[in-house]
This record gives sequence, C-alpha cells and structure tokens, in this order.
Amino acid sequence: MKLVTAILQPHRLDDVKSALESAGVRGMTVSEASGYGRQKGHTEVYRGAEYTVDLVPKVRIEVLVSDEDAGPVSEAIVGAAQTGKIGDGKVWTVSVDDVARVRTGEHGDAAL
Amino acid sequence: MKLVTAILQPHRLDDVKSALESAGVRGMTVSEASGYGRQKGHTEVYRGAEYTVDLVPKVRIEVLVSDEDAGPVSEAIVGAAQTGKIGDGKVWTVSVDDVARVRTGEHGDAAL
Amino acid sequence: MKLVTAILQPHRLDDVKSALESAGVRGMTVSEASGYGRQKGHTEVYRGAEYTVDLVPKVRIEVLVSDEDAGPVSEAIVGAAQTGKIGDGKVWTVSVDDVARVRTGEHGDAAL
Amino acid sequence: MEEFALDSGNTAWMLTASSLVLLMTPGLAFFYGGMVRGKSVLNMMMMSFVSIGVVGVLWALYGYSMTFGNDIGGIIGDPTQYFGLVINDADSLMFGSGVPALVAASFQATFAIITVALISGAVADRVKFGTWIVFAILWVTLVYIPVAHMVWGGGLLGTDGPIAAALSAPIDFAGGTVVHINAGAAALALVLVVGKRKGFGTEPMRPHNLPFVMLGAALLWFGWFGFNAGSEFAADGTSGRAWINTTVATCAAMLAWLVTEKFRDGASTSLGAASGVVAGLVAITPAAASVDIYGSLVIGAAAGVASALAVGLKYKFGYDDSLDVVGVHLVSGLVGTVLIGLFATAADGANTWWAGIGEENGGLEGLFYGGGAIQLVSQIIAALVAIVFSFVVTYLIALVLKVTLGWRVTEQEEVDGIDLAVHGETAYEGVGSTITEVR
Amino acid sequence: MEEFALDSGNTAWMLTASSLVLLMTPGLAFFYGGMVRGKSVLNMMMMSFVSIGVVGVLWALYGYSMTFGNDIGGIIGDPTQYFGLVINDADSLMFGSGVPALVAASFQATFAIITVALISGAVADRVKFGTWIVFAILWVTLVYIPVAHMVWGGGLLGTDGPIAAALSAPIDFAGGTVVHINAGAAALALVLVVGKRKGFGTEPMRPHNLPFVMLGAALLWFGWFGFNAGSEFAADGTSGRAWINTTVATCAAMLAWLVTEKFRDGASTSLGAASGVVAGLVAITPAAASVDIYGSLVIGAAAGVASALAVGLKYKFGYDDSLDVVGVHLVSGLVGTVLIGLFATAADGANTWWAGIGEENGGLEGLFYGGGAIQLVSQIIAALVAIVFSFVVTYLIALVLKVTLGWRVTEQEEVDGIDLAVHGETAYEGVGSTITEVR
Amino acid sequence: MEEFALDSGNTAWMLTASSLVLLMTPGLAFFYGGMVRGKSVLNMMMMSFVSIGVVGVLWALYGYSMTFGNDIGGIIGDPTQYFGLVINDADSLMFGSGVPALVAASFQATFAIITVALISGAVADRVKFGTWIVFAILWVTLVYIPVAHMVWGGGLLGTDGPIAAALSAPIDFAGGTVVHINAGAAALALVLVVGKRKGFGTEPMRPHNLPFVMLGAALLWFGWFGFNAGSEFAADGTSGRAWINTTVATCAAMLAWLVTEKFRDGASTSLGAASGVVAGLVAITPAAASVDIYGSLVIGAAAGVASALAVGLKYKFGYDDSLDVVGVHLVSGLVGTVLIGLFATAADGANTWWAGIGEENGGLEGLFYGGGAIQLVSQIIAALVAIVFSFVVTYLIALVLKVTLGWRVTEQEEVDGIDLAVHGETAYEGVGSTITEVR
Ligand SMILES: Nc1ncnc2c1ncn2[C@@H]1O[C@H](COP(=O)(O)OP(=O)(O)O)[C@@H](O)[C@H]1O
Ligand SMILES: Nc1ncnc2c1ncn2[C@@H]1O[C@H](COP(=O)(O)OP(=O)(O)O)[C@@H](O)[C@H]1O
Ligand SMILES: Nc1ncnc2c1ncn2[C@@H]1O[C@H](COP(=O)(O)OP(=O)(O)O)[C@@H](O)[C@H]1O
Repeated sequence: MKLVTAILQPHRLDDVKSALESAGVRGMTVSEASGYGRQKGHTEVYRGAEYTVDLVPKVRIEVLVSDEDAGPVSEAIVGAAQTGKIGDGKVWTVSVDDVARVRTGEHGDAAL
Repeated sequence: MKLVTAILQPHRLDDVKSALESAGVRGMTVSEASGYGRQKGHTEVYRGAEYTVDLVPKVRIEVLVSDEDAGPVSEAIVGAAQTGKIGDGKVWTVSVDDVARVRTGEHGDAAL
Repeated sequence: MKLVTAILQPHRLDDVKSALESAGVRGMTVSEASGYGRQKGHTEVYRGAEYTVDLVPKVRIEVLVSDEDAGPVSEAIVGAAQTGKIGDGKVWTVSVDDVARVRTGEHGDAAL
Repeated sequence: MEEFALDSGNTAWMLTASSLVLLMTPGLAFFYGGMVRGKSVLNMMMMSFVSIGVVGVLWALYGYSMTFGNDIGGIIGDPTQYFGLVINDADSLMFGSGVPALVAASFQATFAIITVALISGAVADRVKFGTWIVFAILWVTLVYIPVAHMVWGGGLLGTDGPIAAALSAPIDFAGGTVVHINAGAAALALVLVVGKRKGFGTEPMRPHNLPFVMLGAALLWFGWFGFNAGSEFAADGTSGRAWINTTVATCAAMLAWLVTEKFRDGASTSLGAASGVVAGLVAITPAAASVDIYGSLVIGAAAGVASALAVGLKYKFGYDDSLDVVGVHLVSGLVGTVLIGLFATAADGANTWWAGIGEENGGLEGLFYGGGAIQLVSQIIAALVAIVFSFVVTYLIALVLKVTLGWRVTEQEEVDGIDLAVHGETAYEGVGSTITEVR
Repeated sequence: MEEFALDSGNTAWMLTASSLVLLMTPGLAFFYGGMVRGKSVLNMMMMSFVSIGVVGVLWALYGYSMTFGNDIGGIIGDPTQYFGLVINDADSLMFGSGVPALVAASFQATFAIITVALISGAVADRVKFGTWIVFAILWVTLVYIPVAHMVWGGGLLGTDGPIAAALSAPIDFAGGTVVHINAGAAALALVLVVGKRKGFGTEPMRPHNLPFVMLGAALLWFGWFGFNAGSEFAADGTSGRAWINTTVATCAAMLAWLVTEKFRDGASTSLGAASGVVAGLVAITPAAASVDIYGSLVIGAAAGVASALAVGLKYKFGYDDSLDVVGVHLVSGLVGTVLIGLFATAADGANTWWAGIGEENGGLEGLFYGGGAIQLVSQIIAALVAIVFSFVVTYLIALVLKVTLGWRVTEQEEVDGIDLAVHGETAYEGVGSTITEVR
Repeated sequence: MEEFALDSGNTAWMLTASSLVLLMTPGLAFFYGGMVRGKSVLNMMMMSFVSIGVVGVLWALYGYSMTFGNDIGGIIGDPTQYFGLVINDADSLMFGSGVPALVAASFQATFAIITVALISGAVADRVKFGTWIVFAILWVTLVYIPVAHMVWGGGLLGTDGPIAAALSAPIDFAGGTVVHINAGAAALALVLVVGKRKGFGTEPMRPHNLPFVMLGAALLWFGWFGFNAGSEFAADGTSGRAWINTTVATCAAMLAWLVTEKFRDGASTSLGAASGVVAGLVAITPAAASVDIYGSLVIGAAAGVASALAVGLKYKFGYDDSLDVVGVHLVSGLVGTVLIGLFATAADGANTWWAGIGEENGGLEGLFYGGGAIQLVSQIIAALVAIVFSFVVTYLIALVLKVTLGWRVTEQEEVDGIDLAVHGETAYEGVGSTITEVR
C-alpha cells in the first residue's frame, strides 16, 4: 500500500475532493499547513514594525491507497489542484508497510 | 525503525496515550486533522444558506518505534481507540531510514 | 528521494529556516504539532480543578530532498535546532517513491 | 425667542444617549465583522470605523447645518447657518426640553455615522478602502442629509411637508425611514453596481466568529436605547415608552426569527437570535413612541418573520447583499414604518414630544386604534419617496465611483483576503511570522 | 393620590440604569460562554439570549403586574392590574422620586431577565433548548415573581410582612435575595434533577476563551452600577453610596479571590479575578445602600474568599453545577445578605429611599453598629425562606420537565458539541466547509 | 457654608460618567490585550484588572482625601480628612453643580485606576505580577495623587498655584497632564529600569487579536465621554462641548493616523485606526471644554500624526515601551496640553465650570484667539513640571523594586508565555489537556 501526501492551495480543496471521489477514493485526511518556497509571502506593518511573513497557508491531504491506485490518485490530485501559478504545491508517494482500520482491526487493502 | 501514524477520534486520545505508556512508548507527536470517509459530516445553516461540512475532526498521532515494536504499538493503538463506530480511523506503518534526537544528535534506536 | 521530517521547538523555526536556506533547500512545509515525551508539561488550575497538560507545543517541518541531500539536510536541521535542553525534538527520514510538482506536473528530483 | 432654560436631567439623558448611539457603530463593526470570513474581518470593521471618522468631521462642519438649518426647497437645510457647530441655544429647534443645541447636534451626529456604516455590510469582502471613504463622503452629503432633512429638518416628508398637509404627518420617531429604509435601499443600489463576491453562492462564506456577532448585537441593542429613547430629547414618560417598546419588540422579533428557523431549517441558531434582535430594533425604531405593548409585540414578531424569510432572497435573485442589509434593514424598516399605520396610538402618554413639534399633532391614531387608514397611507408614501430617492441617488454615486476610482479589489486579493490586500494586516496571530526590518 | 411631578434627572438615571442592567445579560452570556468549551459556547450564550426574549415579553404582559400589583396572600400580586403595562403614573408605587411608573417597570424587567439567565450556568453543555425555554417561562412565573413580590412587592418578606412586624424589615436593596440567593438555590435544585455532564470530573472542561470571561465580567460590573445604584430609583446621595460600595466591595472581592488562589494553587488567575468580581458584585447587591466603606470592604473580601473556596465543592459532593452558580451566587448572595446584619448603618446618608417605603424604617443598624442582633436574625430568616421556596418549587418544575419534555441531549450530541446538535452551528470558522445547497 | 441643593440631573450624569470611566479600564485591558501575543494576553489584562482592585480600595481609604483634602505644601492633601470617604456634601469642593461629594469622589476614583493601568502597556509580557501590584500601590500614592492634587486639588499647578499667579492657570480639563502626560512619563522611566523583552526588535511580536484591540478602542472611546464630558461635573452646555470635541478630535486623529500610515507604509491599518482613536482621545482630554470645533480638528489631527510617527521611535532608541504608552499618551498628551495655548477660547459657552473654581478666570484665550502667548507658556511649564516629577519619582520607585522584589520573570518563562508562568493559565482552549486531579 501507498500513502499519497499532497500540499496544496487551500482553495483547491473542494475540486481535489471531487476528483478523488470520481477516482473512487473513499477516504482521506486533511490538515492545515504553511508552505515556504518559490511563492512569495507578504509584508505586514504594525505600528511601524515591519513583519515579513514568508509562510503561506496550504492544506495537506493524505490518502492511503493500494499500490496500483497510487499513480492514478496522485495524477488525479495534480490534475484537480493545478492552477499553473507558483505555489500550487507538491504531491508525493511513500510505501506503507501496513494499514489497519481501527473500527474493525482489519489489515491491508481491506482497511482502506 | 518505523513510524506508526494513526488518525483517531479526538476523544480517544487520552486512552490511547495511556495504552502507549503501558506499551513502553516514551514519546509521540500529536496534531489536529480533519477526516473524510464513511462517517457522515453535518449540515449547518446560516441565514438560509445551507453548508454541508463533510470533514470531521480527528487527531493524528505519530510514534517512532523500533522495528520490533511497530506491530505491538499499532495493535495497542487500535485496541485503545476502538469504539466500533464508523469513523474510528486508521493506523499505518512506514519504514524510516534514520532518526535523530535533536538534543544530542544521537541516531538510530537510541534516538527514540 | 527522501522526506525529512522534523519535530522542533517552535522558537527555533527561524534559525532552522535560515540553516536550510544556506544548505540550498528551496522549499519546505511547516505545521503545528504537540509533543509528548521527556519534556514535562504543566499544570493549570481553573476554579479549583487541576488540569495536567502534558502536551507541549512543537512545530513540524517537512522537507523533500534528493537522496544525497537527505543526510546533510537532517544534520543542518539538528545543528540549527539544538539547544541542548530536553524537548528539542526529533528528525527522521523516509524514502519517497515519487514526487510531483502540481504546477507543472514534473516528477522526480525536478519536482523538488 | 424665549429664554433658554437648561434642564440638567434631560441633558444628562441626551449626553448618555449620544454616547450610547456612538457605541452602536463599533457594535455594528462586531456584528458585521463576526459574520464575514476571518480573512476579511478587519476590513469589515474598518468600514465602520472610518465612517465614524469621516462622518464625524463632516457633520460638525456642515452636516448638522445642512440637515437642521433653514429649509431650502424642502430638500436640504442651509449649510452655512451652523457651519462648524456655531449654534446658540436660543437659536435652535431643540429647545422644548431644555437640552443645549450642541448636545442635540451631537446626538444627531451619531445617527449620520451609523447610517453610513450600516450600508457597508452589503459590500463585504471586496471593495477598495479609498472608494469606500469617498462613497461615505458623497453618500452622507447627497443622500443621508437630504432624507434626514426631509423627515426631521422641516422638509417634504416632515410635519410641515405636503404629506402632512394633505393627509397626516408621517411618523418616524427615531429613524425607520431616515436610517433603516434609507440604508437598506442604498445597499440594494450599491450591490447592483458593485457586483458579487468571487465564489458567491458556491463557496462557503460562513461567519467566522459567532460570539462576535452576538457581542455586536448586544452592543447594538444597548446603544439602541439611546437611539430610540433618546429621540425624545428628554427623560420622561415618552422616553420610557420608547425604552420598553425597544425591549418588547426586540424580544418578540428574536423569538419570531428563532421559531421561523426552527420550522424552516430544523434548528434555532445564535445567528438567528442576533439577527432577530437587530430586525426587531429596526422595526420598532420609527414606532417606539407611538405604539403600546401589543403594537410592539406585533411589530417585533412581524419583523422577525419577515426578515428571517427575506435574507434568503439574495440567493434567489442573485444579488450579493453580503450581510443582508436589504433583508434586515429595508424589510424590517418597512415593516415598522407601515405597521405604525395600524397600531399608532396616543394612549397612555405615547404621544411624542418630537411629533408635537411644528404642529400640535404629528400623526393620527392607526387603523386598529380607530384612526382610519390615513396614517397608513402617509406612512407608505413617505417610505416610498425615501426608497426611490435613496436608491436612485445611491445608484448614481456608485456608478460614478465605478468608472472613476473603481470599486473592486482584484480577484486574487479577494482570495488571499482583503485584510491583507487593503490593510496589510491579518486579524489573528498565526504561525510563521518573521520580523526582518524595523523602522 | 397626589399629583405626579416628573423628575427628569431621576428619570434620566433610571433610563440609563435600565439600559445598563439589560446589557448585563449579554455580559453574562460572555462570562458563561467563555467558560465552557468551544463546542458549546453558542448554546451557553443562547440560554441567556432566549431568556431575554421570553422573560421580556412575559414581564410586559403579566410579570410586572403579578410582582407589583395588589398583594394576593402575601405571595403574588394581581396579574390583571397592570396587564400589558397599562399603568398610570398616579397609580404606582414608584412615585417618590418622580420617575414614570413605566420606567420603573422597565427597570424591573431587566432584573427578572437576568435572574433566569443566571441559572443557566449550572446546566451548561447538556440541556435541550426547548426544555430550557419552557423552564424559563415556568420558573419566572412560579419562582421569580413570587420571590420578588414577597420581598419588594408588598409580600411576606418585605416591609409590610410578618418578619418586619416581629423583628425588623429584612434589607434587600438590589436583589441579594430576589436575584442571587434565588438563582443559586434554583441552580442547585436544577442540577440535582438534570444530572452531570458526560465526563464530569474526568475529562478536561477548561474555559475555551478567558478573554471572553473577562469581557463578561467587565460588562457585568458596568451593568451592575445600574443594578445597584439604579435600585435607589433616583440620582442622589444614596445612589452615590450604592455606586461606590459596588466598586469597593468588588475590588476587595477580586483581591480576596486572587489571594485565596495564590495560597491554595500557587497562582492568581484571570478566571479568579473575573470570578472574584462577580462574587463581590453579588455580595454587595443587597447591602449597597446600607453599609459604609468598611462594611463594603469586609463584605467584598468575605465573599471573595467564601466563593473561591466554594467553587471546588461540586467535585467533592459530585453535583455538576457547571459554572458555579451555587458557589458564586448562592454563597456570595448569602454572605452579603447575612453580613448586612452586622454592618448595616444609616450613617452618612446611607439609608435607602427604597427601605423607607411603606414604613419610616426599613431596617435597623447592624450588630457592629450598635443595633443589636435583630437585623441579623431578620436577614437570616428571609434568606432561608427564599432558599427553601426557590429550591422546592424549582425542583418540582425540573422534575415535571424531566418526565415530560426531557432535559438532556444524547451523549453523542454532548460529545460532538451541543452547538451543532441543538443550533446546527459551530462558533468559529474552521477548515473544510463545503457549500452544497442554497435556499 | 451654604445649604447643599441636590441636582438630580447633574447627579444622574455623574453616576453615568463614573460608570463609563470605570468601564475604560477593562476596555484598556482589551486594547492592550489584543496587542500582545496570545501567550501573554491574560497577564496583560490582569495588570489592568488588578489595578482596579488595588487602586479602588486605596482611593476609598486615603486616596481621595490625599488628593482633595486640605492642601499640604502644594503637593498633597490631608489624607485623614476624608479617610474612608466620610465626606459631608456641605464640606466638599464639588458643590457648584449639586452633585453629592460621594459621587464626585467616585468619579475621581476611576481616574486614578485607569492612570495606573495605562502604564502597564509599557512593560507587557515580562514583569512579575506581585511586583506590579506593589508598584501600583506605590505609584498611585507617590505619583498619581501628588500630581492630581497639584493640578486639581489646590496644589502648585492649579488655579491657586504659582503659575496661575504669575501667568495664568494651566488648563487641564479632564486629565491631559494628570493622567496622560503623567502615565507616559512614568512609562518611560519604568521601561528604562525594567528593560527589554527577550527578542525585542528581532522576534515577531505582532498583535494576536486585532478585533480585541478595536473592541478596546471602542470601549475606551465610549467611556471617554464620561471622562471628558463628566469632568464638567454637570450636564450642561460645557459638557456638550466636551462631548462633541471628544468626537471630532478623535475622528480627526483616526483619519490623520490612517493617512500617515498610507504615506509611510502603503496601507492604512485597523491597528492604526484604533491607535488614532486613542491618540485623539488623549489629546483632546485637557482641551475638551476650551476649544471650538476647529481647535478640536487641529488638535486631533496633530495628535494622530505625531503619535503615528512617535510609535516607531522605540526601535530607534532601543527602549522597549511595548505598547507605546510614551508614543501615544505622553506625545498626544503633550500635543493637546500645548495646543490649548494656541486654541483656547471661551467663545460659545466653552468656558469650564471647573476652571472657574477658586478664581473667576481659570485660563486665558489662546494665541490664535487673541489671548497672546501667556497661556501657551503656562501650559508648557505645567507639563514640564509634571513630566519631571513623574519621571523622577517613578524611576526611583522602579529602581527600589528592581533591587528588592525584582521585576522580571525568567527568560524561559517569557518564552513559554507569561500567562502560564505567572497565572497558571492559557487564554484559549487547545488540544491535549488531560484532567488528572480534582480538588
Ligand atoms: N522541498 C520541499 N519539501 C516540502 N515541501 C515543499 C518543498 N518545496 C515546496 N514545498 C511545498 O510546496 C509549496 C509550493 O512550493 P513553491 O515552491 O512555492 O511553488 P511550486 O511548487 O509551484 O514551484 C510550498 O509552499 C511548500 O508547502
Ligand atoms: N484512504 C484513506 N486515506 C487516509 N485517511 C483515511 C482514508 N480513509 C479514511 N481515512 C481517515 O480515517 C477516518 C475514518 O474513516 P471512515 O471511513 O470515516 O471510518 P472507518 O475507518 O471506521 O471505516 C477518516 O475520517 C479519515 O481521517
Ligand atoms: N517516539 C516518538 N515518536 C514521535 N515523536 C516523538 C517521539 N519521542 C519524542 N517525540 C517528539 O519529540 C519531542 C521531544 O521529545 P522529548 O522526549 O520531550 O525530548 P528529547 O527528544 O530532547 O529527549 C516530543 O515533544 C515529541 O513531539
């Protein structure tokens, strides 16, 4: 099994979710993140003190998939999240030794 | 070494923590997450506009363990987190190349 | 490719960022986390009810790097984050099967 | 010109009332600010704050004079007469109750301020700050002041105007027409010109902080006692009546909104309670001194139901009145203004000191209280005139600003959050700021 | 029946005081709302808001009349006499100070409102909203109104009652018995019927927003000036005394709570400061016009220590009085009510206008001021009667509601958060909402 | 000694004004609390709250007496004369307007309280709570009371003092010198002794909650009506003038700050609006009853620009006046105090009741109003005396506390957050609390 992790622009979340549903993904986990990269941050000034905020808000998506789904799922994410502007984010895949569903204790692909 | 990651119901955190302590785990990292899966979300209405919130609050736990502890630790988590209701979450295990303890610069199992 | 993940003291973030820049890292992802380990938490009392908060605030950094950069990058993080006090955190490395840059669809080292 | 006899009690009340009404605009800033997304709360609040700044100054310079100075054509007052608030007490309308003219002028300042601020809710999240400031200047001058003069300053819609002559004086005790119908009609015109937020109707735009909305509603209610009971310009039985009506109608409206929601959506919400409070306050505003407890209850309940149903209309008709200035202020303002025609009564000391000005009788009993339909007709005519005037002039102002300064920030700025784009700030501390330079 | 002479100054103060006291209930909503978890803040606030809605309407209909109408059996007043607030000034108790009866009735409305809202803190996070509304209706009618009538409306515990005849008139200037002891005893009865929150004593239930708690405490204090100094129904030396006592006792209570915490827990907390403020305000309420600065200081300090110690008792005895209505309002209400018996003094203009009604002497000097123990005994008896009455009737109401409507939401709803379950809302914007349908 | 005739209207206003000013200190707690980081908001607020507690008690015991009792050496009043606020109306200064002496004393209490609290902004995030409490006690006694006595209580800087005799009486209507210059100079002395926060100028220390800052500014403004218009001790034309000036100058200052920011930083911020509001309020405080609308506009605008520029100085000079007590209160306090010398006028009823005490003439017309430069010189001298006195005495107090109790928490505690270290609390609910023990 694989874990596909993606760091994306927050406003693409809905489209990515739809794309994953179409791709047959039944579950995922979402969390907040901040990104640092080519995309520039911004400047804030508070009473004359200038702050450079170089972290930009991102969203992280994690999807556990079977080995054969890993490719299609990450393509689906890239397809749905792409705006072509700097800061669109990354998608990466890691091999997973084992997955368990807490509710049932099932293991392996059955747990996805 | 292995990294055991779990996505769980937030109100199970305390029990899981106790179970891990009993299992001899000395450290872990916790963060907030939102889950999407079989568990249904809910509907909110603000001045006649209906919102479907299909992400539900979850908690993520990450535990670095030695290879031999990976199985028992993930079993301990499943055992302590299980309520039997949909939405109980997932536990998965990934192989880790190396771990370092920042304080000392130690590597490997000694760093856990 | 590798994913270097670090759990650190929040107030070391700036120094680590600078160190990574010096090490040639062009991007990373940051998120909030809470840690549990040797570092003690604290006690809060609200109207006579005593709460033990044993999770301490941490920051998580994730950096995707090429295989050969993994070692130097994790050393750079350890070097910049170290205060020598309990609670400095962990850095670990995981092998990544594939990385894609969402903006361009590039894969592999080119996507970093 | 008689000797001015100061009444310290009435003056004490008017100083208090003025302070209370001034607090309403920051209250509004929270009511509105809590309702927008976290990335635009500061801009929302700033539209209220800067309205205080701009209108406060203009009012002191020419606003009061142009509203309450000698009538020019039934539309405005003489702007030079009291320019810079140089008014002698002996030379002022406000005498009846022994309140210094300067205090009355101060009280009125706060009305002009909040009326401008009310409109801002319609264009949340998307307009240039500079354009808003210019709009505030133009709107208070070309719309608020004329309407206030027409109703309260001796103009066309007042006790000396043609409606009063032909039928009966329209009753607007504390600003149902001047403030709420006016702001609501202007809001409608404005959103038609400014256009929708990016993502309106498709992206989630839920309130980011409902306790702030409730704080805003609470401060508005608190301040509204000054607004309504202060509009008597005295501390007497009539202001007492205005006070209790301001409470009873508001309670009824809150409950009515909650019940409407329960039936329609299955749950009574806190946003509904806060909204119901405001709807009730709006509706009772013109009527506060002219109805008894039963009239209050009906007006409040009707406003609660009407506005609860009206706030959904924007999705149907596709105009993005973001925070429902139309649905709450125009609709409930009309409910109150029209229902006076049914429920007005002078019984029980309810006749207003204000209405008694210029003529001994500033209105008739309502249809349900034996006065026939005349007052009802007066009320409707006055409301319609105000709506048309406000809508048309506002539309023109908005159009001119659209082609000159432009109204909208860029789409990207809307996505990133207008707080950052326009004010260079974010409302709440997050992770990851790094100080780099200090001047 | 003498001619009514309006006093604009006293009326100005009472309009202000009424507005201040009305603000207290939203203030309470923040005080309580900040103390609960983030998933139940809206419900907590809504229990206060809906109390305003329900009680505001009922008070105007029959509440005032049933409290201040002609006495029936020492327990209630005639509900028909002033039904719908049809009161002539010439036919009212409130004359002494030239304040219109309608204004006095308005002022009293705000007391009934907040007393109901106070109780809600005891049952945070877990009760059905509909049941709470029905409870509010029943409780204000069957408990608040009788107790208020007994103390202030000419009933058993007042200046014309048997205690006054046998000993001396119990002193309750602004509602130590009527409001705080009453609400506290009712809260105790209610939690015994409603039961504990899931996880009480084992799961963390810390305040989710302490600045909100402090905001609430600040608004309560501010409003309490209306509550206490307004209870004089005039702007004079006695209301000045009530004002300064309301400050001094509250300062002393805040400091006393902080010191108690420092000794017991090692740190003085902001929650302690806010709680101490409220405890001090509660304790000085009955005594505000009857004690000097030294009496104030002792009453405040005693209340601060007593309530700081009392709030822990719920864990010992296992009743889940979630936000310490018993520990703060019952305990500090008793402290203030009883200590009047030691510190009451008429020196320095401290005698109250209120207490002077109906008899020339509304109370005696306290034990430490040369008046002997009589007043102390009167105070204790009145407090006990109120406690028993309130506890018993509330217990019965609560039981009836338990077997009919039911009190509790489901356990799952408690876990998910009552805001979502009952109001279909969450207080703060988070990630991940998706709009799907718009009506 | 003449008979005291109560004026209920003036008393009503002063009860209201006192309540308004008391609310300012919690308002300040939010203004300051929103500006610090989330990990120190509670401590910031607690410094204000505990100032209320401590100063409230001391004022009632000896503070009022030591300020307004019989003059001792031009520096203080007799502390025993009104100890415990035992004052007869017939024996008090405050008579002119028929307000009970106790009410005037109450009003004054609120001034002493907020002046102490103002200073706390300078030492945000880093001082021991116990040391702050001791400082509050010493400072109010050794600095505030003498300065207030000198200016208002018949001392050196008042209408009977040497400046008044030699030139003209310095004008300080509502506390430009007593409150703002005094607090600002003290803040400067204090930060020099206490030292910088760890990370000052290198680590991000942005406001954690800007809506709280705006809430604070709003409550301050609202309360300031009591502060300024209440300083007339009557509800009359002069308090009306103070009211409108308090609005107009504040509006001008807000706009001026926003414009300054727009030019300098490219964006007008909400923090700037809130700061401008406070700067304007500070500047108009001494002048509120002595200038016309034009004077108000200039004073406000000047203060807005001056303070907007001044807040950056701390980075240049390297003193950590964390929340700009110097930049806002000292600078704008000076602007207002000095500009009186240019703009003071008695025209239009602007002469103050207060200034008329003790001599028939409490000041002269300003330079621009035909009175020559005398008043300007008086103003400057009085301000300088106050600055020197306040700075020197505060410096000594701070030094003594440094070597005895110590001022600073540990560096680690600063990093972890002072809320946790000092109060054992965190402001907002987070993840991961586990209840373990319950007492
Ligand atoms: N090497 C990296 N490791 C982890 N995350 C990265 C890395 N580089 C970029 N990211 C994440 O991807 C986001 C987008 O990267 P950025 O360089 O701004 O644009 P792009 O990917 O379009 O070139 C960043 O905000 C960060 O969250
Ligand atoms: N394929 C997946 N990849 C990542 N996380 C998942 C996946 N499926 C489920 N989850 C996580 O597990 C949680 C529980 O899943 P859900 O399908 O609701 O119930 P269950 O696991 O009991 O069948 C989800 O909320 C989500 O956080
Ligand atoms: N086994 C583990 N798995 C995952 N994270 C861990 C583990 N042990 C420690 N951590 C993380 O590292 C942080 C520091 O660990 P701690 O034991 O407190 O100090 P140190 O690493 O200096 O010995 C913890 O707060 C936690 O976030």
